[in-house]
Amino acid sequence: MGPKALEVVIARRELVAPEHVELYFSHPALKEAVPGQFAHIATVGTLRRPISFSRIGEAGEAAVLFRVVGRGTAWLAERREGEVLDLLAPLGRGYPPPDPGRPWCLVGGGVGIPPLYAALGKWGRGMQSMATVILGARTAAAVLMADDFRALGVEPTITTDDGSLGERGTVLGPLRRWWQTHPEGQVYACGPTPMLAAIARLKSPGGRLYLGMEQRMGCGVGACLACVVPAAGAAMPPWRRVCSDGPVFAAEELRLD
Amino acid sequence: MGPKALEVVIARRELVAPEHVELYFSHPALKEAVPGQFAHIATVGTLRRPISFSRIGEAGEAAVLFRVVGRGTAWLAERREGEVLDLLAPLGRGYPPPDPGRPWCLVGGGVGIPPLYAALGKWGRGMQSMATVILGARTAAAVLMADDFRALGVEPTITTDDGSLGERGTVLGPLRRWWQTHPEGQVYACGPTPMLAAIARLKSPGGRLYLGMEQRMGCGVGACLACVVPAAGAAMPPWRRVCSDGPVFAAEELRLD
Amino acid sequence: MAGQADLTPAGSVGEEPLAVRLGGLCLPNPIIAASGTFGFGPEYAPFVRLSRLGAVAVKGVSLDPWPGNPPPRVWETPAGLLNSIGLQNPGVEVFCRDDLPFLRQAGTRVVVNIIGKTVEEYARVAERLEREAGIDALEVNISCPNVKEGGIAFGQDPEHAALVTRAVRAVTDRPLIVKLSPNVSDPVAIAQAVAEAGADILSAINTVVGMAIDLERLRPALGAVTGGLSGPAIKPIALRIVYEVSQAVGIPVIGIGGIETAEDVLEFLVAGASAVMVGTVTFRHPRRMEEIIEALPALLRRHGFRSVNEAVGAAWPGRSGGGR
Amino acid sequence: MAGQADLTPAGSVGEEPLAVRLGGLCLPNPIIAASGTFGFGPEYAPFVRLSRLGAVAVKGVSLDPWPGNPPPRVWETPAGLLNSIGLQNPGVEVFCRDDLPFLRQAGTRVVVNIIGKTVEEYARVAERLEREAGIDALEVNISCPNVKEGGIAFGQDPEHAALVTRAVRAVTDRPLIVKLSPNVSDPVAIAQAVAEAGADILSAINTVVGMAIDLERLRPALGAVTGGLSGPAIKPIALRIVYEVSQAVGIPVIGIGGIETAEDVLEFLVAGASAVMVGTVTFRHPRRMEEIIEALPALLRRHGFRSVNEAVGAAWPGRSGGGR
Ligand SMILES: Cc1cc2nc3c(=O)[nH]c(=O)nc-3n(C[C@H](O)[C@H](O)[C@H](O)COP(=O)(O)OP(=O)(O)OC[C@H]3O[C@@H](n4cnc5c(N)ncnc54)[C@H](O)[C@@H]3O)c2cc1C
Ligand SMILES: Cc1cc2nc3c(=O)[nH]c(=O)nc-3n(C[C@H](O)[C@H](O)[C@H](O)COP(=O)(O)OP(=O)(O)OC[C@H]3O[C@@H](n4cnc5c(N)ncnc54)[C@H](O)[C@@H]3O)c2cc1C
Ligand SMILES: Cc1cc2nc3c(=O)[nH]c(=O)nc-3n(C[C@H](O)[C@H](O)[C@H](O)COP(=O)(O)O)c2cc1C
Ligand SMILES: Cc1cc2nc3c(=O)[nH]c(=O)nc-3n(C[C@H](O)[C@H](O)[C@H](O)COP(=O)(O)O)c2cc1C
Ligand code: FES
Ligand code: FES
Repeated sequence: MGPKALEVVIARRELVAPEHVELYFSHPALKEAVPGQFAHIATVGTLRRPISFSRIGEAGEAAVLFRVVGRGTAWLAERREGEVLDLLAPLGRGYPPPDPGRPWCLVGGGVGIPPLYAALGKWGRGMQSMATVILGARTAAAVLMADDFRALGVEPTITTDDGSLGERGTVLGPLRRWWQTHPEGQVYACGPTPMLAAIARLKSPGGRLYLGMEQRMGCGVGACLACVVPAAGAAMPPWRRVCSDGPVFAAEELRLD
Repeated sequence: MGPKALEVVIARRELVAPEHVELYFSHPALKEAVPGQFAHIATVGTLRRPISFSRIGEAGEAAVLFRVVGRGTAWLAERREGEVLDLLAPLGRGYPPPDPGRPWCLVGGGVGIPPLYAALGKWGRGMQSMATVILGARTAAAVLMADDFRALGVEPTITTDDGSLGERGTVLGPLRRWWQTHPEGQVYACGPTPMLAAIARLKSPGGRLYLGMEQRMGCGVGACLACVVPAAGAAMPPWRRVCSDGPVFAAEELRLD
Repeated sequence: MAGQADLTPAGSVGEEPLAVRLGGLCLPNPIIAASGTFGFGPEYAPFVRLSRLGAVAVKGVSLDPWPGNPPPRVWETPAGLLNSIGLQNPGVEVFCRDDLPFLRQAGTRVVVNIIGKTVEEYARVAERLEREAGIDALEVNISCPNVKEGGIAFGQDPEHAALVTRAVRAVTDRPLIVKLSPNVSDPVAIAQAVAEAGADILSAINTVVGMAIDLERLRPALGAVTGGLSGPAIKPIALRIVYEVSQAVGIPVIGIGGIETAEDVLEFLVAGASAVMVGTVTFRHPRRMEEIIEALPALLRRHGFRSVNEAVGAAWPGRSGGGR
Repeated sequence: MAGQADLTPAGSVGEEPLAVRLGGLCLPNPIIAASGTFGFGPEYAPFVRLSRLGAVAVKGVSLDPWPGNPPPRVWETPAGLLNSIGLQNPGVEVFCRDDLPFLRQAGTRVVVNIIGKTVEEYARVAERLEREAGIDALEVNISCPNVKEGGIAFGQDPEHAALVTRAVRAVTDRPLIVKLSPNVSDPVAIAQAVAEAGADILSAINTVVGMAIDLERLRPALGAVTGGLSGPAIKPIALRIVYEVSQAVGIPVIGIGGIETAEDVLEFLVAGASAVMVGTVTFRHPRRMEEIIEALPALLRRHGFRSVNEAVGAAWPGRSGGGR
């Protein structure tokens, strides 16, 4: 079916953490959305705002979970149940379905966590063994969706920069240990670009690594070439578009230095 | 006391005619407002919107009555009781107090009517004889404040372009007749500039004529020189500012062709 | 006003109120997707019926692939957008192989925007395109730096602009649009030079040079430091250039800059544009161009015009100001 | 960056975080009311404490009275304002008699903006002002048409701009500000010419030429057809010119264009401005300049700067990006 211009009605609004809001809605066109794909949402200003799906249901139920960082997300956080959102969705290339036989690890930082939850929600039951989930945040209050992961039967490993919850430090510690014991494992990561670059440096040669990238966007549909990140190899032009080649890339596709 | 930056709370909102809204508020600084003065109101966009006072009470009660013509007045028309308006007020030079001994005629067209009502409200009782009021509009539904004038004891003469109420035609017919019988009379007029120019051409030599002018404004306080209208005589620069030299001018001050 | 007669095809009035003819370029309506904001066509196909548009102007195409600038490449500004894409494109060869086939079958009119760093490069891109069917017009983007002459943009100097125009004119008979830069002291001088050098049509304006500061990083917000400003913020700048240029030259002008509504389109038409290009608003409202096309006939009638052609230049001195 | 040393008076840091010295012009804070938007001072006195402002730049003053343009003279645009006041003013003689006395006792710093249609007129206005006390700087507005040279604005050509600057420099020792026009192909060339000709300070930018259409009348909205665009719409254009000019010349630059908040001010400072002028926003928010002055110290601290001077040029290449 592909992406569409959608008007969806907000069915539920939840303040999930200080400055973090989750909005629920549904639309038949979202039935085929893939975890890692995003909605490009009209808020205020010249440009839409890209937000990944935090939940994807089989009947087109979906949600977005976002942090208030500026004008657009502030406007979005003020929307109430019953109001209409104007989306282009589902956009981009999401995560590939995981290989059911390989150990699976989901590593998320901050607002990179929600798409990983969507991935576990969709594919978790089909895996031969339980996935490992590593969630990082600056501080305890910003650890997102831990209970949601628990409801799927996974106890997430939590790290916080200030040690206020879980292990003090970043997701890199637990991930390094996981990769030592699962060198052939598949890792789905999402979070700030420096975190993803560090994760890519840890990758074991036999493992697989998929990264959910962020970049400032214009169109969101591949037309304007705003949202580029450096491509690996000698491609010319030397870029990939986050909105349409990504946001999810195999680590090998990118130059992450 | 002079003009001030004011925040006033809307005490009452009334739809007085299709597309015409009157907002009531009060503030001690408005006690000394003079009919013909205006408030420069922050709405949407880069500039404030100038609106004359339609009512001025002794304790600072005031109102503005406006027609919805664009973005700013549309926004203003949506305000509700209890909301706050941001005004610069009272601004400009209003009508002079009428000479109590001279016959007095108030001639208004469209949204030029409200400031004349304010004038009659303030000075009507002090006059030796009842004022004459002539109200013009395109059509019956746009005749403003006729009942308010009646409540002050004056039956207004009404003209409509389409003849749907009162005399068919413009205010010029009744005014010409009035001036024939009251050559020394004083006329306070307000309305579209072409109407005011036509009224000025009717003026009897012995009469007095004060005109409430409109012009696109920037600052509203005399600083930017946006709001000029042509001055009579050989003044250089050859203009008067509507916001601060006016909006009310003696007809002799202006070149109205 | 010499060009005015050209713009009114006999018998068009009343029959096809939206149809326009710009020199040799005939369009079913005056709404063209602006270069660089609509990719090569397929990207917006899920949202827009391409065949409904007057035309599609593709992203600028150069002889060899261009890398463009480092990200971030866009930044929101008040009523506007800064971009520093830097004319990234895969080169004319890949364009002809990978992108033209889609456009040819999309049922729309195709304007190919061409770029170069030397006069020869522009000409060679145009030459290469001569071998391809399904191209309705070329649009020469003269906002590129002239590497042979110290990097000053071709579009900032009448002589350089004329050189590029003549070189492309020499290799093509297709309708030739030259796109003017607003970043000049005297846009009319450039327009006249380009018209004399053989342009059939002008388009105006390209983006206005600007920059933004990212206060979080205390650095220029864009990877390339400066960028081009587009969107409603520049509409007054564009209207003035269209108004002045369209009166000064005898060829049609396509108006561009901050168009978001059918009313904006009418403003450009009465200022002297014979058609318009619509860019930045598409990012927020992909369907807006179609909505404008739907709204335009009634809006024209409300202002007393029986056709787009009648509205062109209605605000010029000496014109009646329309059919009312 | 040669000018940078000049801008940091020894010992000022930490004592008066907002104080700035621009060449010989010392201001308690960097917020100056922009010429033409603040009249001659008394108009906004009911709303603003003039003594709190860094300075007040008065409306442009010419040798003889100028009539200005026919109304309408202003028109709202997206995030902006078009004006075509046309430099109406009563002439320098009336200014000295009627307006200067108020300004002298208002407790603020006074910048007199001067205009002329010939080089001699500029010089004669400056000469006349030499006889008056209570003027802290002259600001030469070079956006006026040079009537002797076919009406092209002085500010659009480096040589003309330098001529005016030299002529005014010859008759005054007061701090001399030259105000740059954005309507040029190469603002840096004008800035360098003017700096060499003896300007102490540059201010940038004046308004951007634009126009609007009044769809009700199907006519140009402004009486003078074209006008100058100001407000947030032009902020990106102004930032780019300030960033480029401030690095290219060794004298301080005053940033102007679309400033509405303390954050906007900081953007101009880190782009290279040593002070700013605030214009259009005053029409809507007369107290905004004072609010900015109140907000600035905390904002500077939040971004790691101990003073305005420390922030100047922090976003230039090679600078650390501030005190953080
Ligand atoms: C593919 C993708 C998925 C995302 N998913 C999520 C999510 O699930 N939850 C969440 O909280 N955030 C997510 N983000 C980040 C989110 O898009 C920004 O936080 C948001 O756009 C900020 O908008 P604003 O108006 O509040 O901020 P402002 O800073 O005022 O925005 C100004 C401009 O910058 C852009 N911008 C600002 N920050 C970012 C950013 N980090 N990435 C891209 N553009 C940015 C805005 O879109 C806007 O165009 C995602 C970004 C991308 C690219
Ligand atoms: C001294 C004075 C007193 C006025 N008193 C009244 C009144 O009592 N009731 C009333 O309904 N109207 C009055 N007006 C007219 C009123 O100011 C405009 O209708 C209003 O500004 C329109 O704003 P808008 O945003 O809705 O329209 P838009 O057309 O969207 O406004 C765009 C811009 O044009 C300006 N503008 C538009 N029309 C006018 C106009 N007629 N006069 C001046 N500026 C205009 C607006 O202020 C704004 O800056 C008065 C005007 C003046 C100058
Ligand atoms: C992201 C982006 C990319 C652009 N790329 C090009 C281009 O490749 N060639 C070109 O001639 N113009 C390009 N432009 C300019 C637009 O075609 C148009 O002239 C400008 O954006 C003004 O129109 P608007 O305000 O409707 O966007 C680009 C504009 C934007 C916003
Ligand atoms: C109504 C108006 C009148 C102006 N008059 C003058 C003037 O006389 N001299 C001058 O140098 N600049 C004049 N300007 C330009 C401003 O000083 C300033 O450079 C410009 O408006 C950009 O700043 P802003 O966006 O903060 O308004 C005027 C601007 C406006 C809006
Ligand atoms: S945002 Fe336009 S190509 Fe990705
Ligand atoms: S509106 Fe500024 S002087 Fe009247």
